[in-house]
Amino acid sequence: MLELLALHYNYLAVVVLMMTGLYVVIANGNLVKKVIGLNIFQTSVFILYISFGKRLGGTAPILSPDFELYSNPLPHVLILTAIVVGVATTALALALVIRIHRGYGTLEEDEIERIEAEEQGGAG
Amino acid sequence: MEHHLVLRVAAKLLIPPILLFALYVQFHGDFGPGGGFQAGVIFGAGCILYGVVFGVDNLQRVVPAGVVRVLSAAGVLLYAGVGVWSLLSGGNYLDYGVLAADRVHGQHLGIMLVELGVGTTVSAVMIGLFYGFTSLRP
Amino acid sequence: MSPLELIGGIAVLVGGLLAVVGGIGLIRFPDFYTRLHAASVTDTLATALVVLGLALMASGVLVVVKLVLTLVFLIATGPVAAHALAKAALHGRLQPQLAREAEEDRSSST
Amino acid sequence: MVRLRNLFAVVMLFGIYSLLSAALFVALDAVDVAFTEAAVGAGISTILMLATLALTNARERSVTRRRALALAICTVTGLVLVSAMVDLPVFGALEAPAHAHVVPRYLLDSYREIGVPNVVTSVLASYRGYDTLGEVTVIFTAGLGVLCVLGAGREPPADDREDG
Amino acid sequence: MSVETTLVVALLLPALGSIFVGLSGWHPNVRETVTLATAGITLWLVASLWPVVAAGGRPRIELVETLPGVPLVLELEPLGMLFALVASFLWVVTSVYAIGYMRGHHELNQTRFYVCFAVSISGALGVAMAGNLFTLFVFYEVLTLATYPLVTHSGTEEARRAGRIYLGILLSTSIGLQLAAIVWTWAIAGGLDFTPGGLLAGKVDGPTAGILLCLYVFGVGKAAIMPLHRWLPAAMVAPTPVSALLHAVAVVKAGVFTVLKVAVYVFGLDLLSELEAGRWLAYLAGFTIIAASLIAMRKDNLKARLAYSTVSQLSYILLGALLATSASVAGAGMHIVMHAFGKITLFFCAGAIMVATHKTEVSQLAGLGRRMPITMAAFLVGSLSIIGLPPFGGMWSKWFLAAGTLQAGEQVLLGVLMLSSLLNVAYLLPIPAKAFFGKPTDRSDAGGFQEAPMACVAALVLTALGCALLFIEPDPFHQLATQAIAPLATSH
Amino acid sequence: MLAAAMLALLVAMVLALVRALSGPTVYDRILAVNTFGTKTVLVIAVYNFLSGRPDFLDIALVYTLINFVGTVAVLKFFEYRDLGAASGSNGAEETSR
Amino acid sequence: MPHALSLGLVLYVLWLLLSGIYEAWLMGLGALSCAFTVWVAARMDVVDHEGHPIHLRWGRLLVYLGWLGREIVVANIQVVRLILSRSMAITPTVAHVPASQRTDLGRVIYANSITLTPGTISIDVRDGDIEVHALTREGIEALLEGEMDRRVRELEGEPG
Amino acid sequence: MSATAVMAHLPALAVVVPLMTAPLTVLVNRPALVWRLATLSCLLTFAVAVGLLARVLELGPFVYEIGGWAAPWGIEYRIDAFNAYVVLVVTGVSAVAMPFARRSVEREVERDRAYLLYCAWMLALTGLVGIAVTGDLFNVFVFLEISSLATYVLVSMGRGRAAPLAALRYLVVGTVGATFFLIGVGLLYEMTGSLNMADLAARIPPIADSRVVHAGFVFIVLGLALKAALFPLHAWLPGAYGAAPSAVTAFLAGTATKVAIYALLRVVFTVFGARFAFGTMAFDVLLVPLALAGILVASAVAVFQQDLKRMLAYSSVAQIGYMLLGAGLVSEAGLTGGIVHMFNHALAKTALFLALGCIAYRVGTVTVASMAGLGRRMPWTMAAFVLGGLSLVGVPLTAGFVSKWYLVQAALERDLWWVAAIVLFASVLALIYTGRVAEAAYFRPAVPGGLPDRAREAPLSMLVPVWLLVGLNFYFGIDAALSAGVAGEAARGLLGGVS
Ligand code: NA
Ligand code: NA
Repeated sequence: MLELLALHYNYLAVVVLMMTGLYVVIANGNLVKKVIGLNIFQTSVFILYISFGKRLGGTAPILSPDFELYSNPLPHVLILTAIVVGVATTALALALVIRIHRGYGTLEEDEIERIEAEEQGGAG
Repeated sequence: MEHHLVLRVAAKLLIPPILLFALYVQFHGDFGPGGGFQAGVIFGAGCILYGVVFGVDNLQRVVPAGVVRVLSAAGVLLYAGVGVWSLLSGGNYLDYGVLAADRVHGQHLGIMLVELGVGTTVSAVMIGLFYGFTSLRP
Repeated sequence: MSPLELIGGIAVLVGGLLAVVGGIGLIRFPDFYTRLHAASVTDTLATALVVLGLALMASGVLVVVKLVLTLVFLIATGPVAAHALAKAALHGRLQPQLAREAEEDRSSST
Repeated sequence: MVRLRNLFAVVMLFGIYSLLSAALFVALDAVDVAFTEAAVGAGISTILMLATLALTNARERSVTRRRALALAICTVTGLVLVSAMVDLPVFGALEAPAHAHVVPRYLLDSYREIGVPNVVTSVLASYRGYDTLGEVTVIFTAGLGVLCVLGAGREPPADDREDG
Repeated sequence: MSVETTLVVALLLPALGSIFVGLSGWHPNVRETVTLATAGITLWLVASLWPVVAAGGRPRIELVETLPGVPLVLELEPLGMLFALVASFLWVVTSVYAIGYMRGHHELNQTRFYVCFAVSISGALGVAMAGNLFTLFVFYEVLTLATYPLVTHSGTEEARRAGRIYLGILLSTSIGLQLAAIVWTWAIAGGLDFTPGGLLAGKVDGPTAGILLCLYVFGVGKAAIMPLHRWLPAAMVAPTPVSALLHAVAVVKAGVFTVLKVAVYVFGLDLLSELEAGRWLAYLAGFTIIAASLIAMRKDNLKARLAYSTVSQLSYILLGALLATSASVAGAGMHIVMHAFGKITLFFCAGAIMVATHKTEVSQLAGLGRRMPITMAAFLVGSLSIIGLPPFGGMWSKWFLAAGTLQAGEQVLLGVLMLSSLLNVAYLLPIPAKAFFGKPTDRSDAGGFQEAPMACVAALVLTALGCALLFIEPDPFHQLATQAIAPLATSH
Repeated sequence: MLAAAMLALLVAMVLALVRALSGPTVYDRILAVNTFGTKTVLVIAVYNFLSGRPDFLDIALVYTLINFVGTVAVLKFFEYRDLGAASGSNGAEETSR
Repeated sequence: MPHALSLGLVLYVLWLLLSGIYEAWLMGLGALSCAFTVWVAARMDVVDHEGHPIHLRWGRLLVYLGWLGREIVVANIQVVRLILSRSMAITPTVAHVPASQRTDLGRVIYANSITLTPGTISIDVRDGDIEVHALTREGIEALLEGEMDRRVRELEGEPG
Repeated sequence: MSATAVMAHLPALAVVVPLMTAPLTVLVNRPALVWRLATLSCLLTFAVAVGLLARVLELGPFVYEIGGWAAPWGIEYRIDAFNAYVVLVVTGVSAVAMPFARRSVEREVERDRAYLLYCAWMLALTGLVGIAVTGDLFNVFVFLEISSLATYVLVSMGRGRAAPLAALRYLVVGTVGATFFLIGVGLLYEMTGSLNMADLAARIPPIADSRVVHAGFVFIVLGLALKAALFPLHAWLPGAYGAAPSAVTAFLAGTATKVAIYALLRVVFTVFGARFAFGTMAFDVLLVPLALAGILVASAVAVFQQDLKRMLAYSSVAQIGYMLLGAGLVSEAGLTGGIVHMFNHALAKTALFLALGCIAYRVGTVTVASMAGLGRRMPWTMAAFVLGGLSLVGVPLTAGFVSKWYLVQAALERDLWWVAAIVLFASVLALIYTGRVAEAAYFRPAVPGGLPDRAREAPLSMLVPVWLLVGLNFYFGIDAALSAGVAGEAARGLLGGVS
């Protein structure tokens, strides 16, 4: 069991990070923190991928006559794309957060929900 | 940061090398780490540094918002256009091999062009993001 | 290991240790302004030792050039950041804790 | 992280997290990724978050909601992943299936086929160039979206209009 | 025009006519002329098919294959012929009546009324001519949807509520139960064609067939078996021509016709008569007959009383279908016609009274016989026909139904029929009796002869005469009804 | 030796992290993050040598740069609460004369 | 214009140092890149005597850097001692130090030099004087002796 | 290029045409011109989609290698009946809704932002088509994100402060979903070394008992189910649909979730295979009850909505249940029903949302109360709404009936009579919520002063698309040979694995 843990320790750390991010996304009432949680969640996935690509004793996949063994470049390529997607999402999310703050005067989800409920109560 | 003498001078000194470094990263992605995306971010960061130190109005004078918009579109068009070019040259979409007589040469050319497209769009969008996020007043 | 490499290695190690000392200062010093001084230990000598040490160990000219560039950049930006930070803190009305006599000096001079 | 009250502190810590993961990427041989994560995570993202805090003069009450639901979801998801770990190839294994298929061609033939030493660049721009086209489009979309949500920037001073 | 083309044209003509009716909405005279002309031509086309069917012809045409193996098919067989004849004939009469009624009553949205009415007729004819269950279902729904605006016509809160009940019961039963039954049938039999002798015959065992039968009977909400009858009394808020359409021309008749069709062509009488479920459903029909009659007796509102009467009478037909004997089926088929003529007469009369005097309650009618003698006489005729007394057509269908109960050995149900006739007498005859012999409650009734508009009176006289004529000449309809089960006889 | 140096740098990073977490003022945090960044640069530089591929120093360079831009942005945030605030002059002329 | 030319040249040298690949097309790209950078920098108005100080006396600058390096090492040792000493005998002090440089650039160099030597940090720069925070009173006293101030003043050439 | 060459490159063109239009719209930047450009591009893309479907039906499935690199090294497009069908639906809806959008957008979006809407629309279309045609799992992620980001932008362009909020909520859920998908793809990659769907399909069976593959399945399915708004993961949808501009809602309702469902089915049936998904993982045990619960709950909630956009949005959640129910029944009839319902629901829901767009254009609000008397003021619009509603209910001779027929048949084939009962019962709920509108419009008198004076019939450029769709609802209800035929072909393809 210990050996198993030792061999997979890195993955365990990734999972903990991942779930921390996800927890913040779901449970935190502050919109900025939600976005940050989302980022942590995504970044942990990046780490997972890059860990998959690592070969012990290997080196960065930039070909050179001095090296024989390279780590797997494909996860790197994929994660490059994913990082870009991540920052695009973050930018848009934060922009929306600003707009929401302009509209509701708060970044706390429970307050926003209260305002929404009042609006609907007033309309109905 | 008008009274920030040190910062102002430091920014003036640092910005040109930062921009050049971005271009270096743009064109050396084939040989080492880096490429269009990273270059675009660095170039954008250089401009953002300018915007932070000298104010976004000054940055807008250098890179007007309209130019940012056009460039961000132009990069995508360049990338996709390379694909169309390879279509017209008789290959599949984005098959750079047909862009030159020699397939490897064609690949080089294609990669350089698409990376340029990436760099253009990314740097423009980075600046555009800065404009967007500073366009409202607190 | 060539003597050059040995010297380089020692320099890097000393730099690393200096960085630790700077870190300790960062923890030990009583207020923000004094911690700035601790941090500048890392910014200056530790950085220089590590980078120059590495330069001594480097094999190619290109590597040395890049190391020097890195050092120049670090040296150029470090104090600017530190200065700006201190200025911002002052601007933000963060009062430094001063030694008693010095405090009196200050209050009398202004 | 969750408990920290001060939003600004959270943003700074997020910057550290990005820097750390970027350093980790270097250690895992993903230099291109590290390059990008440093520029994006520690740079652009942090700046954007600061800008957001600036515009929302954020003071938070940090109410945690749906705690049980969140815990349940995270626990279950985490357990699924942890249970899968047992069957994952050992970290860094040379002969993991992921290294045996598809990638060998990139490492062995890409220099002959494309002539670029950085395999990541070969794959990114040519073998999987289509993904990258999508990636540029994503960035373009984000720029467009922010333009749309927040506007194109402050009006330049009137006397400088002829520049634009 | 070939026979098949005639079939299609007869089906589509009312729908096409509805377009012209809609377009001519600004000119009431043109609109009503178009309506009448369409009705007349449709009747003529349908009638022209009668000899073909009577001679054993089964004109059939496949319109389109909607789903693989599920085409839209028209096929005219004797039961369908019978229903089509009734519907197209009564449409002419109702149109005449409606012109008088709607103008006399100053109704709004008359164009919408005529358009929907015409579409409803197309729906009813489609039901009559359907060559398979799918086609029948399609037109059944067309009929439902086209009549909804008619029920809700006035737009008052009460009317909208009625509309909701109407659509709710009819659509939920048809989509929820009938459609399920159809898909299930398709899964079992591999097709949906109406087959002489029964589509399911020999392909399905007892319990499954029992469930299917329940799905069909309860899935046809238009047949108004209890407890699915609620929509019918609710729909009384609609204008009288609509009530005629619902109770006589199309809607409820489409319902019982569907059950009859399913009994004869999907289950087949052999299979059906063996089903335990069939017997229980027949008892439920018997219960409905009695219960609805009892409710009718306690209704003072004339149209409500007639509505419960319809609920009761419909179950006669269901009973006939479910008993699945040759006599009961013939009786059921004939009762479609007989009840149609009787009930339409009664509704025409109720509407005429309303137009002329704005009276709606039975208790207000005392002494009205002197003021509206023609109307009240027609009412008497209709009542007698519904009760099943000679010399009116209703007698024949009841006769065959009674014979059917005996054939099936269900003496209890015979008793039900007898009791029901007594109850009919009890709730129908007091009305003309009161009108002719009662003392007027208010002075205006004593003011001499004052009938409803000419068109109304003409229509109700016509249908009353029809009731009488059907007593003298029931044969054509009897023949059609027996022809439907004739192949069964020959195959044995 | 390099490994030992790297270990030392990592220890220094941890110390900076402690300061970043404990604050107490925002300026302490910024200082800690900035120092942390500098050490990251050094760690990467050393790691490049350790792994035998010193030609990836570009990454260290990028770090330095981004660290600087980030810090300046943070400071601007604290002085103005507005990253895009207009500043007076760009040229040195009027202040120097 | 001379600033621009000179900047372009410096940048191109930087490019060549960074690149390490001396093929015609990459060197051409380098030239284009430098030209582009100079153009952008010119638009930004950062190409002037501050942004690109060609007027400084570069020989003296090298001498100065050597002197400064020595100062930094010495100061570092002092601060390290303070950090590691058990008593941590610090006497934080804030004082205004006169700055005799003629230009902003000169003052900036002086201020940065102060910051670079551990133990002292410039916290505000104004005409003629710099506010300094020092870890110990001795640090301030050393600055007040004015050697660094003089050395920096000597670096300044004529502003162009 | 010759005609045959164009035919050969059709798969690429399906994505490239809208993709290149998007930046062009930004360059053009004049509202009228931008709209024309976008419309032209939508029509062109639709033509390409028709060509693709024709080619598939004629030649069978085929492959297009992007960049000339063969899979699994490069990214390939793999076109078969299923995705050609989905592309047809997506591009078709876009081609109908875009002409509609001009007037609607003029009223609902500021003039200087209109070009951004068209640009984001083209990007969303790019992403959706890209997801549908690609044969590479990671490429799905990339195009999923393109479409998602563009969609967030589109939603945020709605009026009022609720729009950015809805967009952000959608964004959070969508990003979590996409990241789950990414985790799943990563796990699969680690076990197989491949990202190509066909390649994966061949490589998964030998390692099908690995828990990594199981976890990969769970994450991919969960991620896509979030995007597809499978009950109970649907919470984002009503807000997003309700807040977006009318034309956008119509476009999204007809396309977005359907493509997510496409991706889900593609992964479940083609990559993992029915045996693994429904045998080893017992996916149907979860899917069928959730689909049914979604059908019932969402329909019931729709009944109580006052805002018609939200009502139709909840209805969409229910309809998604139908589509996934078909998949969960794992039979040819079931899959055919699910797939053909993608088509039919696109026809019906787009028509309904477009009709709502007409009402929003003239009346401003789209609540049940504001419908009173509208049957007279906007007869064509309301008639279209009612007829579209009939298709939603599943009345025979409408397209909606065809789907229900197959679904009920599939349920009965497996003796799941209660499933059939729920499917049919939900139709009654649909009847209630659409009937409410019809009743208000036709039989409730207009409140004096309740309707604005401009509440007259919508302009022709808006009515024509609506009625085109209504007409198609009936056409494909009367003759479902094409729609159901291709769906059946697609279903057989899915059940037969990779063809
Ligand atoms: Na690269
Ligand atoms: Na210092």
